[in-house]
Amino acid sequence: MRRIGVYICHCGTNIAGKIDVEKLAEYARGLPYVAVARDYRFMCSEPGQEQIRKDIREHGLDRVVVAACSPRMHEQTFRKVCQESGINPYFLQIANIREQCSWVSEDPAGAMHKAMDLLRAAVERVVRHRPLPSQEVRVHPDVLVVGGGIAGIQAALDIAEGGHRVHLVERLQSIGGHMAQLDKTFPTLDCSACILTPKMVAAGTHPLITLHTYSEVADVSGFVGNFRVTIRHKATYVDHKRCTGCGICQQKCPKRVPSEYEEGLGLRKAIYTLFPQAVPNKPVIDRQNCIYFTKGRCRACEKFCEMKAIDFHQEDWEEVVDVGSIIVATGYDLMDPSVMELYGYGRYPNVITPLQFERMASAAGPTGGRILLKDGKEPKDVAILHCVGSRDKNYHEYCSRVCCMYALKFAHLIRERTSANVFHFYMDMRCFGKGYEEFYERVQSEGAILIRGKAARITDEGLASEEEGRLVVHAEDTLSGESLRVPVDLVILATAMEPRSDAEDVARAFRLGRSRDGFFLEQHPKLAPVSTASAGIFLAGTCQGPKDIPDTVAHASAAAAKSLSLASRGMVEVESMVSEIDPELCAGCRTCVALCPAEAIEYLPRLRVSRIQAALCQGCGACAAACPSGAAQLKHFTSDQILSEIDALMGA
Amino acid sequence: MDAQRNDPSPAVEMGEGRMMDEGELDFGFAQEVSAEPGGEGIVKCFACGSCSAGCPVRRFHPTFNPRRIIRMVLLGMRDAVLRDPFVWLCATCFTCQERCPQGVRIADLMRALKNLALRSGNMPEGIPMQVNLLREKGTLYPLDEFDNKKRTKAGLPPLPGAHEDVGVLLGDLADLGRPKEE
Amino acid sequence: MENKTYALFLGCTIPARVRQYEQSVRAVAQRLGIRLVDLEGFACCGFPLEPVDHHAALALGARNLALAEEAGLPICTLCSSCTSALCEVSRTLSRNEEERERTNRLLAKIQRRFQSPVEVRHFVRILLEDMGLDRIREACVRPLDGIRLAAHYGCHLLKPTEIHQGFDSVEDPRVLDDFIRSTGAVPVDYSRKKQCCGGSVLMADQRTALEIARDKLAELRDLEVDALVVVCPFCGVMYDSNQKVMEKIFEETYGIPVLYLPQVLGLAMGMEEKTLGLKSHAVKTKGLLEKLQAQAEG
Amino acid sequence: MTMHAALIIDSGGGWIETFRNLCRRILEEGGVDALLVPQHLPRSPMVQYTLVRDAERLEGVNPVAPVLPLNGGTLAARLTREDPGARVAALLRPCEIRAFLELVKLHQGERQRILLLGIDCLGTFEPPEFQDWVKENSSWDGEAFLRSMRDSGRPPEGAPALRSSCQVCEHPTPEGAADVEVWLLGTDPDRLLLHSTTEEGDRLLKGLGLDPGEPPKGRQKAVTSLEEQRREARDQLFRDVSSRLLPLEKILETLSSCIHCQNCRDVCPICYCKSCVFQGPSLDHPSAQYLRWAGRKGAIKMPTETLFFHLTRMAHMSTSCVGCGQCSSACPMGIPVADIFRFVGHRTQSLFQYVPGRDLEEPLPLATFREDELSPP
Repeated sequence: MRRIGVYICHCGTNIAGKIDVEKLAEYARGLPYVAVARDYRFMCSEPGQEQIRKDIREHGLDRVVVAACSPRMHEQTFRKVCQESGINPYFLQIANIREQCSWVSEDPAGAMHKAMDLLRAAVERVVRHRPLPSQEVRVHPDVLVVGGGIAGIQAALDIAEGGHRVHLVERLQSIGGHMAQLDKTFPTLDCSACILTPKMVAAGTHPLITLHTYSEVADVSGFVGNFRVTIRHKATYVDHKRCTGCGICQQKCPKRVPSEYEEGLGLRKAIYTLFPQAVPNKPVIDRQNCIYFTKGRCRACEKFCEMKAIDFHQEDWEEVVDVGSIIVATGYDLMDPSVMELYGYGRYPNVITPLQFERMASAAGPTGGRILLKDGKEPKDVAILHCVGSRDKNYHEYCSRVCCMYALKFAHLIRERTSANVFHFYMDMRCFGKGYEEFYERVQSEGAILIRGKAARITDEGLASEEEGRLVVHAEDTLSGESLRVPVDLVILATAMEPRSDAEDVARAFRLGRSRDGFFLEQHPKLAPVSTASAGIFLAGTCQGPKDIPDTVAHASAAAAKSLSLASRGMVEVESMVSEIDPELCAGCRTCVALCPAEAIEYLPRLRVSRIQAALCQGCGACAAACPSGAAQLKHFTSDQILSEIDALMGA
Repeated sequence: MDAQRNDPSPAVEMGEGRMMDEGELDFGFAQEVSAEPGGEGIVKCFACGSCSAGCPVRRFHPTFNPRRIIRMVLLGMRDAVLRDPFVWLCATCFTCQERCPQGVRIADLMRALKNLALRSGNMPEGIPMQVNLLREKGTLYPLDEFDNKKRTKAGLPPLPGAHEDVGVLLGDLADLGRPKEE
Repeated sequence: MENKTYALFLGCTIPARVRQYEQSVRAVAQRLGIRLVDLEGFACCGFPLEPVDHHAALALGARNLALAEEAGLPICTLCSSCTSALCEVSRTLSRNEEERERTNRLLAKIQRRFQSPVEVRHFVRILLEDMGLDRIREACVRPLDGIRLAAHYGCHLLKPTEIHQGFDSVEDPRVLDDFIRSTGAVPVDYSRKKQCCGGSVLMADQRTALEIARDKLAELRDLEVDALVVVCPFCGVMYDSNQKVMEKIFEETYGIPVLYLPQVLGLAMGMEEKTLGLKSHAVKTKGLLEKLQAQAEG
Repeated sequence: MTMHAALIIDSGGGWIETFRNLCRRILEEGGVDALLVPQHLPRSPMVQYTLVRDAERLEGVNPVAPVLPLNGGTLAARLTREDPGARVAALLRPCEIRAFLELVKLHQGERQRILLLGIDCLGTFEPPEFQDWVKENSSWDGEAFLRSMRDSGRPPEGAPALRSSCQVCEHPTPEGAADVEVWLLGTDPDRLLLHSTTEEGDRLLKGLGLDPGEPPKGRQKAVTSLEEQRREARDQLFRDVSSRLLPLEKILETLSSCIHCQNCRDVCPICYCKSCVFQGPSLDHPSAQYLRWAGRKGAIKMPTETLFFHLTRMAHMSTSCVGCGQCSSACPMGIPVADIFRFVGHRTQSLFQYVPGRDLEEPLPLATFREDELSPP
């Protein structure tokens, strides 16, 4: 004979405001097997928990039903209470009478009725609960970090400093990411390279960090604590073990193409490093442009390389590494503003993107840090358009968070280096970080002209001869109500940060969710901002949403802390609610094998049945749903448990 | 020849420093407008002004300003919006609507405001005549025998002068001859 | 797609006031093998009723769509406002069940019913999509070499974008310039190319409407164009019939003939002035025709 | 893919006799150790599958008797689940082959372990009706049925109607899924025509010393025309099912006569479970539960889970349903189970553009994932 204790939570007025909790407790006392039923203001509080412990002891309860909030909130809390009192933690059932009842019901009588149904179903179900063991598996101490921008570098360094090996995978031939392209950083105006390069070097030389540059993750299998990752190394056509990075090959290569790193403003060779401070500072050959690969001739690099490091026969190769956790730090793309035809990007040469401006402003960039127009002259007037593609339902609804600040930084740099007027066309000035408002005031005092209104369009239609060849920004200054046409020489579009174009594929590979804006979805927007729905996989930086550098670094360190805490504990509790297959019933059809996302099901040809490897099973239940004979069952969600719950819900 | 200008009424001349009394405002007005077809998006406006900046009427008319009209609706200035001729100034050119970052269907919204204004009797003089023509003939330019003769001369087929069934369709339209009493 | 048959939707203004447009459309269509059928019963498209009562306007538009649907024909429009009004009605009624039912209750009074979306395209779009610029170029046997023409796109040929399904770019339209180029004439780029004619404001505020129209004419006069090319009777009336009025009010002269695109095409196809109704314009086209003649001879 | 048509001229003993001889030669000279083939049982008009190893035991072979007491796809699966240790061949109808291929995909059989002879199917009768008909017509002869179907598209005068499932079957030919096809449609009635579609088939026919010949000209047309006719009948049936049987209030009525005997499941070739969930205890409710239900509704139909049973079975097998109609034939209550399942199966299969039994390379809809699945076409 079961002895069930039923505990009904008031949750302040959250539940008790709609449902008569005392009457509900009274109802519970009339249900089969119920030995005790109580209501209490806050069941999750220590006195509430203590009441359950006491009842288990004194009344010999062997099952507990808590009618309260969603099991997402406190299922773990009450399982622990059960365990501490000597009964199996899975002898608990939560009836969600808050999110699914009091909060969503308008009519108190209806809510009461529903609460009674839910409670009765929970009682019927808990009777059929079976004890499940707690299981732990070893956590592989190494960590994979995907993406070598500032987020990936920071996370890798934190983990390596914590004493664990890190595999840092970067798609390009050098780590550094977007930050390596920036000139100065707001609001302190540190030189981006000056603060980033030491970190890049530290990551490149750390004995516990293995850099996998010019590489991509080809496959991920396994689960928290035990991931197996296949890394595909793209052919560089340069033997990096022999290469000393002397640079002679780059000097001798005759082929010049627009440089991606310089955002098309400068040229690079067909054999090239990304930039002089690249880590590792070894070149790769760009097959699409190399004269040898396209025409079968040249080989200048090979001829001049004293180390004999050029290897045109190199092929892509794969490497498998085992890790305990993964940090995804794949960053963002800058939106291509040419789709917004009204701003003329691509049509007017002096309409540029922020990264183009950064390269122009950089002393190491193609103009040596001088702000110049396409014809080499200095601009007299510059317009910066805020919110290009951000806060715009036609493109991205969200605020990109960094544009206001870098726009102000641009104004500062322009005022510092030229005598140009700088016009900001903004809708709201969002300067919310530490020292940001102060920076805004500083740039205002430096003479930036602030126009509160979104630019309606940019034309090249000068009205007078002195406007010939200039650009005209049309906007309303909404604060004065005046319509403006502002002739300028250079327009910088503060374009939106958007999810990487391959975010969909990355999400699938790592089993990540994506939010409506397309960025990777964190487990909880406030309380679990680096965790994901996949245990052991964490997010760092702008792949989760637009961030500035300080926020990115903080986010990355948080992700590193998550990986470190897994690694340092060395063990992780794995799901007890796993599936199992009854070999007596299994017909060996292997439908479940094909469906299992965790690859946890193996087929045993001799016995002609399939078997679930409990350590790999994530408890998703796909096998149980697909198995027609019911041979596969998900523990704690077995057919008899669910059907009895439904029966009780439907029954009077 | 003289071209008539509909100058703004005092209600629109908010002017600097004029104090609006809360009692003059109807805070349900925005909801009422957003219930009209086309008015749905109005509450999303964040007043960036890209509508006004591109508006061709705004360039030539002293007070017409779509951003400000939206603000007036959101603020509940019902009488000022519905009694003034300015809602009729929108050219329905869709320039603003195409560019609005918030997806406010500004041209449709102006259409909805015209519908509302008309219900309280505010409309240009020509409207009742147009409605009557459509009700009686189904076309704004009914063809008579003389017209069809000219058409024939130009090598064009003659066309019917009226479409009676249109009147049946428009039977529910209020008689616009006299403004409704408030 | 080629040589389809269309129900020709003339709207209110064209048959009474802009016959030259209709003449040139029929002539060009015939030359190119586009069949245009006159459906008995097409009345007003509903656009003029939009400011009065949205639902009544829908019903009026739907009445025309129902007629075309019964005849099993797609619609060819000549007026940009008719185009956007009918497209909008078709789109609204096929997506919005409530409006469809409300409208069909009204239509039931005249034994009609809107059932499914009806294809509505402006004649220009049909020319581009069914014929293609290459076919047009081939048909232009008397190229308009050296003639400088400015395209006026107007508003409703392209906007709102969602009902025109990406016909041409709103912010950087090209289609009319492409047509002009295909006749051998020079399409003139100018800053107010996308500016509205102001016609819709005429009833509410004549002065503002004329100021909007004048703005464009003044620029075109300075650019010394030979003619302005339009595809909508509203725009045509605004720039042609009202040009003299504007000259008086603003005390300046423009002298810019206003041609409908099919007239330009017809000229390049070697058609007669009479066929194209070129003598029915308020601003005389004589100068232009003489220039054309001179070009041909010299 | 090989295309090998071979002709055997009728020796005068009739088509069936020629076929019996062929079976004998297959066992004696074709390198085949055992042949699964339908035969008249001694002292019974009924035709049943026999597994023959001795070539002398073929006297009752009749592949054209219009009756299908059970779907042989299950038998083929049973013979190939493990290595049978001998070379096995089977003569199957198209719906049986398709069922077998579904079972192969479900790993209940192995295609390489069997040589398939597929025969055109002109339709079958309900077994009891077939039995009665044969009893009444002592001179009955399978060839008369064949001739009548070929000539008029209808069974001979006095014969029962084809089973509903056969009337709407748009797959009357093996469609390349067998190794050797036995053609009946569009062929000369005095000739037995074999057509090989695989190398295995080629080997068999070559081994028997059969020479390749020209495929008959009228075949394609006859097949297309029959398929077209069947598709029309099928669409008519679907219209009928969707209006008469399937609406929510009507399906309850349609299934209300079900006595939960589960015969339909037993004969279903796709129902491959070792033990059905409906045989387990999970749907045995406490006695008091029945009374509570009856109390709430006033009265309940017993047994209770009949609708749930059918819906569950539909969920499990409708993507693989080949429409063989065995379920209807097996229902003691005359419920048109197959008509309903065929209709639902057609809908679920179209959703995944899946045709059960068409191709072993096509994965089962449930066992795979396509990004565009379930998005409207």
